[in-house]
Amino acid sequence: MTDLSCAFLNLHLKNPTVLASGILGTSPTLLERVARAGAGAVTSKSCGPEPRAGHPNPVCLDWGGGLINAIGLTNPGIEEETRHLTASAQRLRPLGVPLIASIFAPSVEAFAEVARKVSAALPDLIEVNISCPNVGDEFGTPFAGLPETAAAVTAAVKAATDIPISVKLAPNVPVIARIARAVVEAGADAITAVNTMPGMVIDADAGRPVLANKMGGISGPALKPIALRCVAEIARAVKVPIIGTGGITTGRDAAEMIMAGASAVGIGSAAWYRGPEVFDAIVSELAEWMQAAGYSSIEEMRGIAIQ
Amino acid sequence: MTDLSCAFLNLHLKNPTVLASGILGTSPTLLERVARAGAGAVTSKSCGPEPRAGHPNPVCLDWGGGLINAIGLTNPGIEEETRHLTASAQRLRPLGVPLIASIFAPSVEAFAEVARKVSAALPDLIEVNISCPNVGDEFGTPFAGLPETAAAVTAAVKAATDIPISVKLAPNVPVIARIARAVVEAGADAITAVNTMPGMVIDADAGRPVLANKMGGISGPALKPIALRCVAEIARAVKVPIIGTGGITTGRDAAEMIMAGASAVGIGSAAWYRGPEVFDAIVSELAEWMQAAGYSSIEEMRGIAIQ
Amino acid sequence: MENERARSLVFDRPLTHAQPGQYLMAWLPEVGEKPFSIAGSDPLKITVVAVGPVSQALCQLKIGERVWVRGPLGSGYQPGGRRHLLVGGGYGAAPLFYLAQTLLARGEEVQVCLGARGQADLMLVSAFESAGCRTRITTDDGSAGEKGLVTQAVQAAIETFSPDTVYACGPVPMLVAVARLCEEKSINCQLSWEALIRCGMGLCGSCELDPEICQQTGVPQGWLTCKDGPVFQKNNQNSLS
Amino acid sequence: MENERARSLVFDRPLTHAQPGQYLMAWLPEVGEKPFSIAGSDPLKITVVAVGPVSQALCQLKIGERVWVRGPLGSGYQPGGRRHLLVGGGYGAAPLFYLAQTLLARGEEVQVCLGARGQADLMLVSAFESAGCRTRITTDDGSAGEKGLVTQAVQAAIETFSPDTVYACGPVPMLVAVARLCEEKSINCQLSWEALIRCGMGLCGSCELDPEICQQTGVPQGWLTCKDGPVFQKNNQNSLS
Ligand SMILES: Cc1cc2nc3c(=O)[nH]c(=O)nc-3n(C[C@H](O)[C@H](O)[C@H](O)COP(=O)(O)OP(=O)(O)OC[C@H]3O[C@@H](n4cnc5c(N)ncnc54)[C@H](O)[C@@H]3O)c2cc1C
Ligand SMILES: Cc1cc2nc3c(=O)[nH]c(=O)nc-3n(C[C@H](O)[C@H](O)[C@H](O)COP(=O)(O)OP(=O)(O)OC[C@H]3O[C@@H](n4cnc5c(N)ncnc54)[C@H](O)[C@@H]3O)c2cc1C
Ligand SMILES: Cc1cc2nc3c(=O)[nH]c(=O)nc-3n(C[C@H](O)[C@H](O)[C@H](O)COP(=O)(O)O)c2cc1C
Ligand SMILES: Cc1cc2nc3c(=O)[nH]c(=O)nc-3n(C[C@H](O)[C@H](O)[C@H](O)COP(=O)(O)O)c2cc1C
Ligand code: FES
Ligand code: FES
Repeated sequence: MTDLSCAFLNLHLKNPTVLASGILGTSPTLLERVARAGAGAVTSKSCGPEPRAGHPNPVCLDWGGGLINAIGLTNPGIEEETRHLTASAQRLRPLGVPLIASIFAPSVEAFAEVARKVSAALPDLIEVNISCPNVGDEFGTPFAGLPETAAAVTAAVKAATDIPISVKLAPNVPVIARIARAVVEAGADAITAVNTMPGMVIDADAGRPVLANKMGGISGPALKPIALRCVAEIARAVKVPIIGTGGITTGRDAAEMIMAGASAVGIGSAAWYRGPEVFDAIVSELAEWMQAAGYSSIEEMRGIAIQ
Repeated sequence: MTDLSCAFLNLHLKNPTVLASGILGTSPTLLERVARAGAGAVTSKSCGPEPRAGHPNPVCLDWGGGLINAIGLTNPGIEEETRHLTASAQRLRPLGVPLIASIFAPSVEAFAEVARKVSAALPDLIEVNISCPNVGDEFGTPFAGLPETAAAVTAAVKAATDIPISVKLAPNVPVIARIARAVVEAGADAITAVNTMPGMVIDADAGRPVLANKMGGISGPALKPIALRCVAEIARAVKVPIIGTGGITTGRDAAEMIMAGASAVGIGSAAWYRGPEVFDAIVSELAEWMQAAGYSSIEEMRGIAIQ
Repeated sequence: MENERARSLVFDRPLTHAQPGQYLMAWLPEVGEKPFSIAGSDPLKITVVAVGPVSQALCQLKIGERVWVRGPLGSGYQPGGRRHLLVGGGYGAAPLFYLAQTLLARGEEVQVCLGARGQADLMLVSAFESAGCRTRITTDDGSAGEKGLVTQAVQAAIETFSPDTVYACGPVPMLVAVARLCEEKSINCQLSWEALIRCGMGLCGSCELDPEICQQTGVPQGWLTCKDGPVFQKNNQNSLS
Repeated sequence: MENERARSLVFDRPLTHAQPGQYLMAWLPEVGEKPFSIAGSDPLKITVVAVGPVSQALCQLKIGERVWVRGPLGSGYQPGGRRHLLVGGGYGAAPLFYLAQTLLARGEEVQVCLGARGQADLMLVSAFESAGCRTRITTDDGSAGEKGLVTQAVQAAIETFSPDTVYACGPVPMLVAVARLCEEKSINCQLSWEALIRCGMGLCGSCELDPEICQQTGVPQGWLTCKDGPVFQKNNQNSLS
């Protein structure tokens, strides 16, 4: 039998699928639903220091080749979120599905503070979303945009918690391997790659961008080749495990991501294309595909496309 | 009647479509063919200091959401190319179609040298392709990846020629407005945005990347929202005209690009989707769409989505 | 004009495959995007109550002006049996009228209970009546029909009409009350929920039905109004659980 | 085995809509990707002459091993008239045999001229003959058929068979000679060109037919073998120009 279970740091995953942050990770009940739908691990929606309502509608659309969203990091603030995550961890533990808590903040210090607070919920991993703009930078350059800022956030978060951390990188950088090396040197235990690619969808008849926020993040099928390349570059540059994320919609996509060097596979937009129950579907497609192709474990496939 | 003619710097274009570099721009006969097919201006394939054969096959494929290519900057070297471009300029002049000569080089000095040489062919504009890796950088960071290197190339090219220059930017940067500002301050007369987005397509059955070069550049529909966002950001940051390029396949796409702030519209991959005669088709679709929507000139539409 | 604050927008094209109970997202550039129940599919129709920015802007559109829509989204009503009781509060009358038309066209029996704060908020009463539905009205202030909550009328209708299925669309407290009534009487019901719909794509989690309400009404935990709903089907007969 | 250096690969599935004269790109991971003429569409078939890395690797495949293909690409032959003369050099025999099968199935008349360096390089001779085509052979060294160039045989066939259309596939000098002959005799011809195909998508410009050759043979300037071709149709009768 094909064995889909895999180790990720000190965690045991039933299968390599991971619910990506920002998709259905807003409450204990939704995290539990996704866990029951077959995810190997689940990530909560990114939470920052203060409550945020997010952007007005439209916040998301399917433009044909993928999705674009600008939800605007809606979150209840880290105090309330920590209570939600405590409840979530309790619901997930009996299911054997690890909880990954995603955090963001507008400054290095605030990142440390949020990490310290969220640790009280005892998530299995903290995901550090550094794609948010650095409010201290005159251009609002995302922390993920430069090795220095990415490393600074990583080091600060690492010092603030004993829970392992995965740093989530952005695809819109000239050399992602360089950012990966910087965060690993600063203490990242793992890397999540990638976040959405900034984009804009314009409606010609309206003469306007469709999202209320004008710009948004591209995800789904259009992101897949970008994400595969990022993961391949990172896997060649560093040794930490990678949650490969971007455009994974089928079991075959998941196989490609693992071949690019990922240890686990993040899944977000596929919940739109195939519904929230997509995890079970991807997992069984992956198992069938591996069986037919003669692979007996995830480890056997990992990174073979970049050797 | 809808008037599609437009000014681009000191040039007069019959319509805003521009053949993008690397597509069909390898010979005087092909450049003429595209001009006769209706392009408002044509760009030659990027040429560097030395002849290059390019990468072995596979060099390009359609992965469903767009294309990916790693042709490998095949070119005959700048001496031979200058002869080709001289012949091309002669063929294009009677057609009223400006010639844009694209150049690249592995160092700032070599950029200046190539620009100086190509100027002998008297192209109407020199496009400076700075997406090639900087061989002097330990990570091979593309010149387009940092404001400093982008500006250095721009200043060197500007000093080497009297012909106006457009600097071609890459989409994989954290804040493209910052790069745009740097190249304009260094003397860029115009900006071409964007080049392809680095990606990788893996074939699960083969367990390998499909391109012989493994990584390649994403173009076509998947690039469109990324390119629109880049052009919008640049148009807000600088005043120079922009050749908006990426995923434009229809007249309506062209309208969206102009609404994002482009003065002209680069077209490449559409020659695969709709054949080399796509220029005439896009031009007449654009004219019809503008007529129906009540726009009487390109200028009237330009930038309205970012106001 | 359906009443003083409501207006039906009829589009110049159909939205094929749209079922009663499904919704669409209507966008007006610079104004916003909100969900609206489909009140007719060929031609596409929505009925809008002017309460805030988007709904007011929609109600002020002139004929020929453009509305951008994406849909149909979500899951609609799945008619069951041959005797149908429809219960509407507020704009809920709009999708129910579309449902009534569909059911009447099949030659089945339809009764309707409509509730509102006052007469001015009542919608589509004469439309239901002239279509041939027995219609019961309640208003909070007694300005039309019986004074009181629509659930009173529902209770009466259940006794006299003995419906096979109850279909409800309206404010959450009304739906909770209808759910409870139907459970007591062992009648299947289909409830169309309202929630803050943002993505409308089952991604952002914004429209999750409150876990408390889920518990009270038998909706599964983690239920997404935009994607699993807006209609929830509750089987109170032949239930195996 | 078609001859000592050639092999036909038959795939386990059809490539529907593939026309004689069209090609596909065949990829072997780690080895490379090259264009091959479609030699049969149902099941898909290609005939490969082992000359270099890709063609040798293809010829060495075992039954059941995988070849990745994209296609059909380019434009194929467009049969015209009822008397068809097929002229092949080297691997050119493969697409022509597929064309011959199609034409014979229509009950039309087919003659074939095949040229090669020597007997070992000749392909599909008996296949054409047993299919019922009159076949003329030439070899450079005289080891089979007449000694000389295939164009001699073509000249003779034109005189005796008076074809409506000539179809050719083979090396460039052969095509140039055939084009010239057909122009002299005012016979329509369809020439399948060979060029360095890289993208196979009409983008990279690599496969542009040499402008000199274009001038000599009436192919328009800037002609792309991969997309406009590989087959070029030259109308030497009823031409308006
Ligand atoms: C599945 C679904 C279907 C819907 N179908 C319809 C429909 O067919 N027709 C329709 O008119 N609306 C419908 N709505 C409600 C609609 O989506 C908007 O919420 C409503 O139009 C208000 O939006 P707004 O931007 O105009 O005002 P907002 O600024 O969102 O609201 C203005 C004020 O009105 C209050 N309010 C919001 N909705 C209502 C209401 N229904 N009654 C009374 N007060 C309200 C708000 O709390 C706020 O105080 C539906 C909602 C959902 C979730
Ligand atoms: C439209 C088109 C259709 C084609 N169809 C077929 C086909 O059906 N069957 C087929 O076998 N090939 C066909 N070819 C040729 C094929 O694409 C390759 O060029 C050939 O297989 C050699 O590739 P390689 O990688 O094996 O060797 P390469 O390294 O490319 O070539 C090895 C050596 O052989 C020489 N060479 C290349 N091709 C030939 C040739 N045809 N005859 C003699 N020497 C040659 C080269 O110049 C080189 O010196 C076609 C080419 C085109 C453009
Ligand atoms: C609606 C939506 C909301 C998202 N919110 C977040 C978020 O809060 N934090 C984060 O790190 N990533 C967020 N993402 C990015 C995803 O986690 C993921 O990196 C990206 O969507 C690519 O994966 P996919 O193609 O499988 O969706 C969001 C994506 C979507 C579509
Ligand atoms: C096959 C191919 C080759 C290309 N070669 C070059 C090149 O030599 N120089 C360059 O600046 N851009 C090159 N590009 C990028 C295009 O000029 C253009 O920026 C990109 O393809 C996006 O536009 P599109 O989506 O319309 O193709 C190439 C693109 C393709 C598809
Ligand atoms: S509105 Fe986003 S999940 Fe329902
Ligand atoms: S092979 Fe690239 S254009 Fe023909």
